[in-house]
Amino acid sequence: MGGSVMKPPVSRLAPVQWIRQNLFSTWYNTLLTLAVGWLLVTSVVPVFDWLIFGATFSGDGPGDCVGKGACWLFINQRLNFFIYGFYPDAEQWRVDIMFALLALSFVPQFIDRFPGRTWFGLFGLTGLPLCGYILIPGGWFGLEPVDSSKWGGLMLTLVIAYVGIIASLPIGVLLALGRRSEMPIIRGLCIVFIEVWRAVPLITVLFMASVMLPLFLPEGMNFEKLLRALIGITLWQSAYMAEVIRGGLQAIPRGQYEAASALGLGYWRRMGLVILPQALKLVIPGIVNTFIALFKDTTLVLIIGLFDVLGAVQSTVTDPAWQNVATEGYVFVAFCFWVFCFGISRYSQNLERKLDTGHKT
Amino acid sequence: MNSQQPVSKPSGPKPWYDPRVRALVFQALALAAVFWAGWVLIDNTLANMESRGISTGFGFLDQSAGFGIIMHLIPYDATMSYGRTFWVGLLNTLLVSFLGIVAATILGFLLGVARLSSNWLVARLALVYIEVIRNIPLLLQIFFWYFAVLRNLPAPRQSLELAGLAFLNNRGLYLPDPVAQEGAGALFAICLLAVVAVVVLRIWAKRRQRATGRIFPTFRVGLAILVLVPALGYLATGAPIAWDVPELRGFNYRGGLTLIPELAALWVALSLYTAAFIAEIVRSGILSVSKGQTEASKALGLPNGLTLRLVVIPQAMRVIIPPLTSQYLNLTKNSSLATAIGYPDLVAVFMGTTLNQTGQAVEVVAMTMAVYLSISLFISLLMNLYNRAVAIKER
Amino acid sequence: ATTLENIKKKGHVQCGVTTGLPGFSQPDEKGNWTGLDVDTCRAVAAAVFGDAKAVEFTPLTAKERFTALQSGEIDVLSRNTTWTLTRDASLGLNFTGVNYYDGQGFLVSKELGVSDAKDLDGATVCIQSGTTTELNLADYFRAKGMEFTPIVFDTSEQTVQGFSSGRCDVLTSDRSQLAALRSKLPDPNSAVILPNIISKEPLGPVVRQGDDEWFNIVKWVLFVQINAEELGVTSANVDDMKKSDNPSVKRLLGTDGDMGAKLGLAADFGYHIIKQVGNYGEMYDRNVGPGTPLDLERGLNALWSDGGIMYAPPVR
Amino acid sequence: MIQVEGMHKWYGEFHVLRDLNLSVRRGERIVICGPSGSGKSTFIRCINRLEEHQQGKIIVDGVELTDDVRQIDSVRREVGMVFQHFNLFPHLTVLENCCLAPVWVRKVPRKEAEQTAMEYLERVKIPDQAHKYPGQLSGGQQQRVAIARALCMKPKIMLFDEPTSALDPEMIKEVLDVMIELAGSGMTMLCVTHEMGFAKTVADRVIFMDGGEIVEQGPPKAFFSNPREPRTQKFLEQILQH
Amino acid sequence: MIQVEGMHKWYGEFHVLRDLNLSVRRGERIVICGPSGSGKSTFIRCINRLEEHQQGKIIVDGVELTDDVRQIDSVRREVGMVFQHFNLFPHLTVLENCCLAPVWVRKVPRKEAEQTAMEYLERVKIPDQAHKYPGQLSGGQQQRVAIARALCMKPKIMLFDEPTSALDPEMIKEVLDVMIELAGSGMTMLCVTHEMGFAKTVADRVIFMDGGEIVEQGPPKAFFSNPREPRTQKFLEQILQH
Ligand SMILES: Nc1ncnc2c1ncn2[C@@H]1O[C@H](COP(=O)(O)OP(=O)(O)OP(=O)(O)O)[C@@H](O)[C@H]1O
Ligand SMILES: Nc1ncnc2c1ncn2[C@@H]1O[C@H](COP(=O)(O)OP(=O)(O)OP(=O)(O)O)[C@@H](O)[C@H]1O
Ligand SMILES: [Mg+2]
Ligand SMILES: [Mg+2]
Repeated sequence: MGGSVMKPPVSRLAPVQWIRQNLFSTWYNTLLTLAVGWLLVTSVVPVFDWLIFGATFSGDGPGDCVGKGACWLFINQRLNFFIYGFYPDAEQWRVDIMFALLALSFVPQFIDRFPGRTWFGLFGLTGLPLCGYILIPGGWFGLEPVDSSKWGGLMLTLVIAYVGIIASLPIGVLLALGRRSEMPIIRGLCIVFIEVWRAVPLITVLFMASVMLPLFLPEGMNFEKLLRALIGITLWQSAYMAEVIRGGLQAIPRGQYEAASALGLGYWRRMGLVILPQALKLVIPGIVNTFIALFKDTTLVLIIGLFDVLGAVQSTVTDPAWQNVATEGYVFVAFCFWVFCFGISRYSQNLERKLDTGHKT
Repeated sequence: MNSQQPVSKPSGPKPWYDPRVRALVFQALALAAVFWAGWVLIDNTLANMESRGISTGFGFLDQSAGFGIIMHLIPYDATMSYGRTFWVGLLNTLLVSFLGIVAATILGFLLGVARLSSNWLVARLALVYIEVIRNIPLLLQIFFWYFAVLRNLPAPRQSLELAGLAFLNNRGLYLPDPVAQEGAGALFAICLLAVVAVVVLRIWAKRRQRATGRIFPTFRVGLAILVLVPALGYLATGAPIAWDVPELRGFNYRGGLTLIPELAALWVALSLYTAAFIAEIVRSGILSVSKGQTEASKALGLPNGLTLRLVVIPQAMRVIIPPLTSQYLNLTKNSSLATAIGYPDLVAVFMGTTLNQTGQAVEVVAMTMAVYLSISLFISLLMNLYNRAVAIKER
Repeated sequence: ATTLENIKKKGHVQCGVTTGLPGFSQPDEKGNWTGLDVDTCRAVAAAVFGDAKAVEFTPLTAKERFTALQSGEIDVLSRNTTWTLTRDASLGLNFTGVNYYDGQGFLVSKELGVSDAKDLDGATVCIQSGTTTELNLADYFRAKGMEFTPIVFDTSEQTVQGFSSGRCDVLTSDRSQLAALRSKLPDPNSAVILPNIISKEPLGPVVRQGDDEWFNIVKWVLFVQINAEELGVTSANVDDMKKSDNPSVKRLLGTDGDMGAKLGLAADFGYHIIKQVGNYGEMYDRNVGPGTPLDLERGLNALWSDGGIMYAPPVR
Repeated sequence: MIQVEGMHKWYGEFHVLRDLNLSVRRGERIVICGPSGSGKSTFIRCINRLEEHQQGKIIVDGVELTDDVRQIDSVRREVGMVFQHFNLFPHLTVLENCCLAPVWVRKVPRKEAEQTAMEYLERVKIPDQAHKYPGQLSGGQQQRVAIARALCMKPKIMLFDEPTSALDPEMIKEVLDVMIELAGSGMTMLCVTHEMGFAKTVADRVIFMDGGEIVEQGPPKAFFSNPREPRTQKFLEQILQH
Repeated sequence: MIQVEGMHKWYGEFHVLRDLNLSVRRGERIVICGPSGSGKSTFIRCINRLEEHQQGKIIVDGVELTDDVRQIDSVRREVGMVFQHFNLFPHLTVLENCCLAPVWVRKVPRKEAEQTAMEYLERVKIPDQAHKYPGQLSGGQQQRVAIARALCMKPKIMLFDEPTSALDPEMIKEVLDVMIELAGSGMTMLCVTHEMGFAKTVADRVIFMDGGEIVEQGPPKAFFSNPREPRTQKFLEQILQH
C-alpha cells in the first residue's frame, strides 16, 4: 500500500491555470470577463486621472487649482470647518480629546489579543458618553460653554449617531422584552410603538421633532433643536433596536429560562443576569449594522438645518471664490462615510464569523 | 384553579402576590399611562393651537392650491384643491417606489448571483459594487445622480437624439407617446391573445409532461410568442398606433412622454442603493440552503440547472422574501428624500408646499404619516400571508 | 408667561432666519451670521437686553418657517417673509412691519436671449418651495395664458445649483434675492435679471398672534430705526446726539420721556439699537446697499422724504 | 416532603397528566420511568412549578403550590433541578454558574458562596475546572457542574430529568457515580431515567408512567422481576432487550 | 459493477484516500467500517462523484468517472444514495420528493412516477405518509422516505452513508429492517455503518478502513471472529465492548 507521504498531483495551480479556471472556464465566462474588463479599463483610468494624477492637493487659494483634475486644495483649506463646524478654534482641543477617546475605546476591538479590550469597549459605552457630555457642551469645571448651534461637521455627525445608538439601546431592550411579554396589553403597546416608528420615514420624524414638538408640549417647556432631533432619532432608532434585540432573545434556548427559574431567580434577575448578557452578545453584529444605518442616516439632519458633514460641505461648495468644487465636496463626504461604514461593517462581519463558530462548540 | 377537593390552606394567594392580579394591575397602569400621555399631548396641542390662533380641521383640503406641480399622474393644475395635491404627491411616491422596487429587485438578484459567480472578475466586481454603494449615505447618492449627471447632459437645443424619435437633454428623456388610432382595438386584442396563448401553452406543456414525461421548452417558446405575435399583429392591422413624437418648441421639447431628471435620479439612486442590500440578501438566501440539499439533488441525477430551479431556489426564496420586503419598505420610506432634489413626492408636495401654504402642520403631518403607516401595514400583511403559505410544514 | 418674560428668562432672543441668503442672512465659516434680517434680530435683542449679541439664530427652510414660529420654536421670524392676507389672518401670525420692499423677478441664462418675461412661454422654472413666489408664478403664467414647468427645491442653495446645472431656464425669486443668488453662480455674468416685476413683496419680521406686548416691541424696533435715519441719528453720532435738544431725538434715545416703559423695555432701548446696530439706512447700506456684493439701490426702500416709501409713525 | 393529590394537567385540549397521586418521604429516592411522551418530564416540572397544573394539589415541604409568587419562590429555593441538556449559563464560568443563585436569591456573601461552590465542585470531582466556561467542558463534566450548581442552593429535594440521556456512553458513568454518591448522602431525590442499573442500585421506589398516569410503582426488586401490569412488562422487555 | 483502481484523493495538501482498490460484483452487499475520519464517507461519495478523485480510476457500471458531465450524469442516474441526515427536500411532500428525479431526469410521466413512488413507499412501510411534508415525520420515517426516494430512480447500486447514526435507538430498527429487506432483493449495496448486527446479517464482505486506506476486508464471519490486523482488532474491541 501507498503508505508514506505523497503529494497531490497538482499541488498548486499555476497562474495560467488559475486564470483559465477563474476567468475563462466557459464561453460565457470568457465573454463576461472581456466585457467587464473593458468596462473597468475605460472607466477606471479617467476616474483615477481626475482623483489623483491630475489633481491639485496644496496651494494657497482658489487660484492654484488649475489642473484638469480634482481640486483637493479646497477640502484641505476647509477641513477645519468640515470637522468641527462652527466650534470655536480655541476650544477644539476638547473635541480632539473626544476623538482620541473614541479611538481608544474602539480600536482595541479590532485587535484580537488586546489585553482587556472588553473594558475598553465598556468604557466606550458608558464613560465615553459621560466625558462627551462634560467636554463638548462645556459649562462644567470652568470650561467655556459652547452652544449646540455651533456644533457641526463630522463632530456633529458622530455625536448624533453615537447618542442615537447609546440611548436607543436601553429603550430597545425594554421594548423587546415588552414585545415578548406574556401580558397582552403590554405586548400590544410595544408592537404598536415599534411598528409605527418603523413605518415612518426618518425625515418626517426629524421634521416633527425640529419644528412641531413645542406644539405638543405644555407652554414654556422647550429644549434646543439638537436635543429634539436627538430625541426623535432615538425613539425612531429604538424601534429598530428592539427588533434586533428581539432576534437575540429568541435565539436563547428555552432551557436557559427554565434553568434560571428553577434556581429561583425572579423575572428581572433572570433577564438581567442570564438572558440579556447572552442575547446582547449574540446580536452585537446586528447592533453594529443598525449603527451603520443610523450613521448614514444622520445626513438627513441637513434637511432640518443642522450642519453635519454633508451640510457643512453643501454650504461651502457654492462659495463663489471657488470654481465648481461641488464634486470634490461630495466625493470627500462620500469618502468619509465610506471609510467609517466599511471599516465597521468589516468588523461586524468578522465578529459574526467568530460568534458563529463560537456557538458550535 | 377551580379545585374540587377541599383545600387545606386558604385557597388562592393574597391578591398582591398573585401574578395574574399583578399583571392585570400593571397592564391597567400602563394603559392608563399611555392614555394619559396621549390625552395630555392632544390637550396641549389643542390648547397651544387655540392660543396661537391656528385654525384646525380638514377644511383646507377643499381650498384651491394655487401652485404648479411638475409631474402629476392624474390631471392637475393650480386651480385644483389642496386635497388634490395630496393624491398627486401620493401617486408620485407610489410611482417612484414601484419603479424602484422593480429595478432594485432585478439588479439585486443579478448582483447576488454575480457575487457567487465562478468568474473571479465578475464576483469581485459585484463585491466592490456592493461594498461601495451600501456604505455611502443615500442622500449623497441622490445628490450625485442629480447634480453630477445633470451637469453632463446637454441643453435642450443640443439634445442627444435617437432617430429623431427620442431625445435626451438636461430637461429629461423625451419619448414618443403612443396614440391609439382606428384598429388599435384589434391590435390590443391580438396582444391579449398572445398572452392567453402563452398561458395555455404553459398549462398544456405541464399536462403533457405529466402524461408523457416529455419536457417542453415553455420559456423560450413563450417569449418568442410574446415578441413575435404583437409585432406581426402591428404590421397586419396596418400600424394602428400613431406616435406623438416630441418636438423642439420654444425652450424645450413638447409632446410625447417625458421622464424628468428628478424622477430618473431618484429612481436610479434608490434602485442602485437598494440593489446592493438585496444582493446580499439573495446571496445569503442561496447560501442558506444547506449543502446536503444540493448533494442529495445531484445524487438523484438532477443536473445543475434543475437542482437550482427545483431545489435551491424554492428553499432560498423562503429565506429571501422576508428581508426582501423590509428592503421594499425601506425603499418606499427612502423615496421621501425626493424633497432634496425637487421630485414632487408626497413629502415634498403635501408635507412641503401644501403644509407651508396652509400652515396646518398637525393635520398634514398626520395624514402623511398615516399614508406611510398604511403602506407598511399593507406590505406586512402580504408578507404574513406569504409566510403562512410557504412555511415549511413541521410537526 | 408672556413672550417677553420667556425671553428674559432664557437670556436671549431666538430668531428664525434663512439657511443662507447673502445680504439677508448668511453664516460665515465661524458661524457668525450677517445680513439685513439678522441685523433686524440683533436690533430686537439690543432693545430687550441692551445687548445686540443676546440673540440666537435658527436656520430654517421656507417650508419649516411658519411651523417653527407657530410652535414656539422661535420668538421672531426674520426671514424675508412676504406679508400676505392669508398668512396674517389664518396662520396665527402677525407681521410687524416691512424691512424691505421687494418684488418678484426672473433670472435667466444669457444664452437664451430672452429680454422680457412675456417670452417665457414653455419655460422650466426653478423655485423655492413654500414661498409666495410659487403662487405668484402660477398666477402670472395663468394670467398671461402661458405654460411653464415648475421645479421646486427646498433651499436656495439647491435652487441655485439646479439653475446652474441647467435644469431650468429661469430662476424666479424676489428681486433682491436674485442678485444674491446670481452672485452664487459659478459665472455670475452668464445670467441676467429681467426687468419685469410680477408681484409686490413686502418683507418683514413676523411674530405669533396673541401677544400684543411682544408684537409692539418688534414693530417699534423697526420704526425706531427708520425714525433714527430720518432724524440723522447714526451709530457713529448717537453718543453726541444724546446731548441734542431736538425733542424727537430725545424721545428716541430715551433722554426725555419714558417711551421704553410703555413697551415694557428700558428707557434707553432706542439708544442701544442705534448704538449697536445702527439706523435703518446704515443697516441697509452695510448689508445690501451699493458697494456690497448685492449692490442694490435704495429705490422703494428709501425714506419717504427721499422718494421711497419707508415711513414710520412718530415716536411720541 | 412531597404530596401530590389528584393532580391533572392539560396542554390546551390535550390531557397530559391524569389524576396523579404520590407521596414522597424525606430522604426517599424515587426513579420514574416510562415510554417517551408519557408525561414524566411534565410531571417532574410541575413539582417546581416550571409547568402549571390545573387541578389537584401539590404540596412541597409543607408549602402548597398555588399562584402565589412567594410560595413558588420559596418552593424553588428548596428544590434543585438538573436538566437533560444541562442548561448551564454559557456566559459565566463554572464557579459563577454555581454562585449565581446563592448570591442573588439566598443573599449569601460572595466569598462564602464561592467556598460552598468549591466544596460541591470537589464533591462532583471537578474543582480544577472552576474557572473554565461551560463550553470548554465535556458533556459529562457539564452535567456534573449542573448538579453542583443545583446543590449550591442546599436544596432539600433534587429533581433529575433524564440527566444522562444526552451524554456519550463513556460519560454516563461519571455522572451516575456522582448521583449514586449523592443518594448515599440521604438527599430526597426524584429522578426520571432509563438507566435501570442506577434504579436498581439506589431507588427506594420505581414509578412507571404511561399515557399520563402512574401505572405501577414499587420497590425496584419487585418492579423489575415481577411487573404486574402488561404495559409495564412490555416496556421493560423493550428496554432491557436493547 | 464497480471497479476502483489505485484511487487517491487529496483535500488540499491532506491525503484522504490512499491507493484504494476495490471491485464489487453485481448484487454484492458490502459494509464499510472504520474509525471516524478514516475516509469512509469520502470514498463512498467519490463513487457517484460528489467528490472528485485526483488519481486512479473509478468505473461504475461500465462508465469511467472523468470530468465529462454527461458521464457523471449517467452514473448518477444509476447510483442511489442515502445520507446520514436524510437530506429530504423540505418544501416538497414525501410523494413529490420521490417523484422529482424520475419526472425531471428519467422523463417518466407523472402518473407513472407516482405509482412507482407509492410502491416503494409501501415497501418501506409508510404509504400513509405520502402527502405529508418531511418536517412532519419522525427521523426513522424520514430516513425510510430517503431510501424510497433513491429507489424510485430504479438504481442499479445503492450507497448508504451511516444511514442510522442520526436516529434514536427505537428508530434504528425500522430503518435497518428496510435495508435488510432491500438486501434480500438482490440490490448491489455499499453501506458505511457501525451497526455490526446488520453487517453480520446481510454483508457479503466487510471492509475496514483506517487512515484513508483499506486495511482489511473479508466475509463478515471471518472479519469479526478473526481479524488479522492489529488495527482492526483494536477497533472491533472498542465497538463491541460498548
Ligand atoms: N408545551 C407543550 N405543549 C403541548 N404539548 C406538550 C408540551 N410539552 C409536552 N407536550 C406533550 O405532552 C406529552 C408529555 O410530554 P413529556 O415531555 O412530559 O414526555 P416524557 O415522558 O418526558 O417523554 P420523553 O421521554 O420523550 O422526554 C407529549 O405527548 C408531548 O408531546
Ligand atoms: N471538504 C473537506 N475538506 C478538507 N478535509 C475534509 C473535507 N471533508 C472531509 N475532510 C477530512 O477528510 C477525512 C475523512 O473524512 P470522512 O468524512 O471521509 O471520514 P469518515 O470516515 O466518514 O468519518 P465519520 O465516521 O466521522 O463520518 C477527515 O479527516 C476529514 O476531516
Ligand atoms: Mg422528557
Ligand atoms: Mg462519514
